[in-house]
Amino acid sequence: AGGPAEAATKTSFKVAWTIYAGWMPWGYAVDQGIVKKWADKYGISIDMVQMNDYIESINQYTAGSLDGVLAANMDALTIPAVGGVDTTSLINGDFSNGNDGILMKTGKTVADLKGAKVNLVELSVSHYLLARALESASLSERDVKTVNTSDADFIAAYGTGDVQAMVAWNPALSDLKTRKDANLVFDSSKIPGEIIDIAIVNTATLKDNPALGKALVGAWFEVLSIMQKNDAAGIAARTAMAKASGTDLAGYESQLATTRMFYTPAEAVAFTKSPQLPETMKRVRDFSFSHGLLGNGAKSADVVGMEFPGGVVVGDPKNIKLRFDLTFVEMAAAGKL
Amino acid sequence: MATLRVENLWMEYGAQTVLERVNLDVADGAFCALVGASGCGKSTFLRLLLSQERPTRGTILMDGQPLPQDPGPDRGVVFQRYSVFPHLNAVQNVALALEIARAPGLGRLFGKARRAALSEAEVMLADVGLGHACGHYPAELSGGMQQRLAIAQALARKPRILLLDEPFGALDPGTRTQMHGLISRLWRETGMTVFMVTHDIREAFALGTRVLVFDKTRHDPQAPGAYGATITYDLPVDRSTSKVPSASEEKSAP
Amino acid sequence: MATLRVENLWMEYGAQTVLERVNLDVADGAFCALVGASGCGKSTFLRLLLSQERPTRGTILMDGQPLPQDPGPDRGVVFQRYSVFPHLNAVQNVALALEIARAPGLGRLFGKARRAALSEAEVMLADVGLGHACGHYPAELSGGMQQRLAIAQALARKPRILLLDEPFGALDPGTRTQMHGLISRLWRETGMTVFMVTHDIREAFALGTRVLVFDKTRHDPQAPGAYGATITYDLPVDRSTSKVPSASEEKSAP
Amino acid sequence: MRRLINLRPSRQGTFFLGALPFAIVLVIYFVFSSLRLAENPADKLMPAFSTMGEAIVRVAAEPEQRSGTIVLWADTGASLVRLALGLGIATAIGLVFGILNGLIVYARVTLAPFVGVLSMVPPMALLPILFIMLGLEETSKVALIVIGVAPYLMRDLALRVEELPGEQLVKAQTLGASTWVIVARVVLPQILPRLIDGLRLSLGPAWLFLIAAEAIASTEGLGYRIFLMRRYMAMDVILPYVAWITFLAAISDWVLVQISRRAFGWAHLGRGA
Amino acid sequence: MRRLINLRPSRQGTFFLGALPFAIVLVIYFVFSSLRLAENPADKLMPAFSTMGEAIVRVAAEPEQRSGTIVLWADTGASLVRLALGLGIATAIGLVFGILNGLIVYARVTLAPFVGVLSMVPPMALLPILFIMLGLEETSKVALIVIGVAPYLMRDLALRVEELPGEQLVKAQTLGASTWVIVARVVLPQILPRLIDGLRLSLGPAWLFLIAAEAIASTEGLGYRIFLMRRYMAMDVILPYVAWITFLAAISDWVLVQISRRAFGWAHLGRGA
Ligand SMILES: Nc1ncnc2c1ncn2[C@@H]1O[C@H](COP(=O)(O)OP(=O)(O)OP(=O)(O)O)[C@@H](O)[C@H]1O
Ligand SMILES: Nc1ncnc2c1ncn2[C@@H]1O[C@H](COP(=O)(O)OP(=O)(O)OP(=O)(O)O)[C@@H](O)[C@H]1O
Ligand SMILES: [Mg+2]
Ligand SMILES: [Mg+2]
Repeated sequence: AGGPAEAATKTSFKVAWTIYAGWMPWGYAVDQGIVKKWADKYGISIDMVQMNDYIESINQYTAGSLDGVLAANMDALTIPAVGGVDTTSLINGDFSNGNDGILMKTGKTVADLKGAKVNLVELSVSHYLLARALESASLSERDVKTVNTSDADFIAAYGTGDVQAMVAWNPALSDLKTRKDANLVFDSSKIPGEIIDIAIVNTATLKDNPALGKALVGAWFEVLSIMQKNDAAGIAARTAMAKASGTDLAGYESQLATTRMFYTPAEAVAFTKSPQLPETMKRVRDFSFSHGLLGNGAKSADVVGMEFPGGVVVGDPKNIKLRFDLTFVEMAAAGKL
Repeated sequence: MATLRVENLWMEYGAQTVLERVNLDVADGAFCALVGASGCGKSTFLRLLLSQERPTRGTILMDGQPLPQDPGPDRGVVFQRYSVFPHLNAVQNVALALEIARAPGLGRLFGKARRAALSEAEVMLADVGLGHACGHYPAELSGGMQQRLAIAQALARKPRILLLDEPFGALDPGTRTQMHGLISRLWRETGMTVFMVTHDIREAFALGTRVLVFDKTRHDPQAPGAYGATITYDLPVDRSTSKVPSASEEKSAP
Repeated sequence: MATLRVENLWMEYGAQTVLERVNLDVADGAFCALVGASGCGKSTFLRLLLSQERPTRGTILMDGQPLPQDPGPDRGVVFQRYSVFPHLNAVQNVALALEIARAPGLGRLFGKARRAALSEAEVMLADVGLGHACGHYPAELSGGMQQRLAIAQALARKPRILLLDEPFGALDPGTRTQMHGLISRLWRETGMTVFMVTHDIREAFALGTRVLVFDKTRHDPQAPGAYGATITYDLPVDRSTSKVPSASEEKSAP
Repeated sequence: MRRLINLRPSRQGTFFLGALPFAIVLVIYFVFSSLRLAENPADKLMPAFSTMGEAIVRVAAEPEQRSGTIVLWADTGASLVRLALGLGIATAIGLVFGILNGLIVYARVTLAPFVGVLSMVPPMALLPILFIMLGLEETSKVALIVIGVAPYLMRDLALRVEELPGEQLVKAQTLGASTWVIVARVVLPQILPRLIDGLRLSLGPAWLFLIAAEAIASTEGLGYRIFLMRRYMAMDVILPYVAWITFLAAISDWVLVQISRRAFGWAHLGRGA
Repeated sequence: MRRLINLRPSRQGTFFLGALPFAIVLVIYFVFSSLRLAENPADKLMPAFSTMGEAIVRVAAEPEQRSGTIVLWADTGASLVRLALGLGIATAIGLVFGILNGLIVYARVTLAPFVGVLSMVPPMALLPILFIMLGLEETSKVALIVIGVAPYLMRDLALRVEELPGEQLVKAQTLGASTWVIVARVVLPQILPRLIDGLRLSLGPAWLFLIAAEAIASTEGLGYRIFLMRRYMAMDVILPYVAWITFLAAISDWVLVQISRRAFGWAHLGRGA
């Protein structure tokens, strides 16, 4: 398959997106021809494919059949970067600010999790959230029993007597919160900025084809500027996104409320430049290492290097595989796209 | 052991009439030999006597009562094919008949009773000349051997009426004579009523007390299926004066 | 149309010896009738002549050459069972033989050629008395009708050697006489070499130019499978002086 | 007393008895649904029939704003095309290799162990590799159906070919038939009815694989919609979709039976014939 | 020239030909894996055999830090128990209803349409209802296997029972057999070999459903591990796991064949016998 390996200059690219509150603008951008408009502007074509299975989209990217994909920061590190695919985070789109949460049926606080069985998607950002929650109550993962549960079945699973606690994300989370037997004991708003949704592309492809970066970033911020407004166009955009994600406007807006979107390039730049980002990624990396996610043979947490704006490097500087790059967002901020 | 009365029997398969206006009265202990052209409906007639199929018209009375609607142990049968059970070896096939007779609930005997049934079955197999093939499965037997096995199995249950569909067609003259002797003996001993389809007229007259000839009386060359066969001749055999050579004489014919 | 020579033939199934030391020389155009007790190995012998199975020892020569390793159109056969194709009706079954002969590549004729084959097949079916059953599938035919269909099918290909395994066993005397006539005529016309297994000694002598009797010469009562059968008698039939009644006379016997 | 095995119900009896289990299931659903809804009117798991009715009208009669298509028909069309392609290819493969493996010993010893092992590989576990080899578009969805169904058809048909009486093959040879003619005129026509039986038994698995493939990468299709709705547990849409899929599969099954009856009458001429 | 259908390879030939396709697949994998690794040594998709070897040692020989168990054996044990239970129950159901539907017309007209439709329902789509009824633990996993496999076994066995020559059933009745005795002594023993064939064809689907069930909520099992490893595309573990599952299934298949040969010798006495 014509993967990014044979990079060089090419004119058609394939980027996958999956259904998630913070990523619905991409679908709208495709439907409205905004992606095509920007691609045409730079003389390329971009095929934005929708996939249902989030993990499969990242695997496809890692295997080389996609040029870019939307991912959570932790998954960008543990799958493509660890898999030797030099990856650039093009856009820090948003972070989860309550989109992920821990629910308990009887307990009221994180401390009540001690000894409980927790249903969650193991080795995902939910797992990370759980680890951070336990940490905040001076507990460790040994104090709970995790049960791997498919995200498609959160709601059905919670309805059974076998679930005591669950880590879930939206849209299931907001649905579950309305249940009488669901107490939210912790959510991602307690660790703001740690669960980040990013658009990643293959570094070599991007280097050889800066047009791809320009077109994606340009399209993204154009959609955001439309949907952000409360005028007719904005409401229409949000309604369309709601429909595409299988809910209605109110439902979608409640999901957006717990998603901290960076609506302008400036906000994204500020977040990416802040010294908190390397710290966050270090934490994520340590969590990943302790769970064997940096490759089963990894000797230390430092095997994979990550580069941040301003030349900050975390991990092995000779093996940098994940780069937070601001070139294109800064161009957008400067209105140069 | 049972009388049989057939009244105005018709059998049709769709548009094809196979049997028509068949009337018959058979006394207790008769030995009826059925002969007739191939495809004229002899096997069909046996299937009707067996309650395997239902006549389109007419009635069959057994001992004055309408025939039971199901086949049962009162009427034993040896079919032209598929008469033995492929998953049981020869002795098990015969013993099955004894097991069902003695344990109608489970259909299975255990321990001493089972061993007794098996050794009785071996004796019956020896009677039909299969003493050496007790352990063989039907697939390992020749055509004639399968047919003899089927006969042993049907006789094991000592039915009141025995229906035989060309039972000796695949046997060599020696074995056939032996089987004639066996059937005659058992018929005399048990007094059962026998219906036997055969193509061997000699055999029909040698064994039967009555020979029933099936044939069509009407024929429409344009529609060969329009008319059915019926019993055209019903010949009583007076054994003392019969001029037909008896089956055992046949052996020395050539 | 072909000579056949069998030299010191043995056939064993595992520990069971079925045939042993069979030697035979058959002239071109002979009509061999094979008789012998049920289960003695007659069908097995035909399977060997057909190349369906390989002898454990010994050789078979056809026209002086080793028998081809595969069955072929030089040797036609009518088996005891499974001889016709259940998915073709009677006329299609016979026409198939013609179609394969005339279009060996596709095995299928079209248009006029196909219609010609079908009407030839109908004539052949009429020859065996199945003219009215052309459109019937084998499952709709009686046992004897299936057997006649198989004969028509085998003859359609005009083989040099014809192997018949109890072909007339399931036929009524009338039809049987007709079939005897048919086979005799075709045998004389084509000059083919015929091997026919039969249990009817009369039939063997009436049709055959030679009667081969299969039997065991040695017997071990402890191990019935230890010894096989062989050809114990090889009787030439001199038709002019034969005292056995001919097949057509038999009809009027009773 | 008559034996159970000899009893035959009347025409009406047949219809009534056949409808009975369906009626029972509907009643059970209605009872449990009512109980749950009495407790929690917003219960999503077992929506009332009326709620489902509304959902059906929404997906089956009202065009979607965005694309202007009617969701249910668009989904159905997309899924049926994939299914037909997948089953068609699987049938062709199954037929060719089934006959080959059943008839020709050399083919059997070469392919049968491999096909046997292949049929044991859980296809879902290899989906990533499949998507990478065949792309994210239609090809890989069709391929998953083929991979899921073909080995079964192949093995089943091979078993059936092996069951043909050896006498038939010998007989055909004595009529002068080459291997090819035997295949075309003896083997193929006799296993076609069985192929239809095999296809009928494969319809369930085929839908399963289709749904699995659509759940991973797709933008329309019945499986896609079910998967999308599962996130919200919108059973008012899911259940009618499941019923619709079941109906489509049952109709296909019925059509196959009719084809078999019409085209292969000889195979239905009665037991053991 | 001899006909293809009459040719039989030698013993060695059989072995060599059977091994050939496997060897070809291994070589193809090796070539593509090497190509990918030459480009990106950390490639996750097609790890080198050596990498997989290390992964195997890690999961099969070294206890896991967190739980102290050896992952592969714990997973295998858990999965096999579920599989055995699921297949056992499905077999029992399939046998009882297969015989019932095949033999007794009243049962057939009542149940066959329902079972036919039931077998078309995509089980995955009804998982939520299954959970609520049976909970998240073992019961629902076993139930999914049963739901996935039993309808097939049932329909397949019913077809086979219907294929028994009618003469046999009549013959048994003339020996005085009641319906029950016919089942026990004529029908059951004759369809047991076919049950084994059906089970063999069900092994693939059974594993499929097991893996699907384990993906939903579990803490161990081969399917659980595969899905967990998919979270970070650890193909070096997934591929050996898939190979292991395939091996286990192939072994079960072989065992079933042996059982059939030993216990039902009569069914293997040659074609059409
Ligand atoms: N199930 C069926 N459907 C249609 N026709 C049938 C069926 N069974 C038998 N027949 C027809 O009924 C007629 C009589 O068949 P039957 O088997 O009773 O003949 P038969 O006298 O036993 O012949 P044979 O001596 O050759 O065995 C035949 O013409 C046959 O084609
Ligand atoms: N495949 C086989 N395996 C084992 N034994 C067999 C096999 N085929 C035939 N036999 C045995 O070989 C012997 C001869 O069988 P064959 O069918 O040749 O007899 P036959 O002379 O044709 O008998 P009939 O006149 O009854 O048809 C029988 O004892 C039979 O049990
Ligand atoms: Mg008959
Ligand atoms: Mg024979």
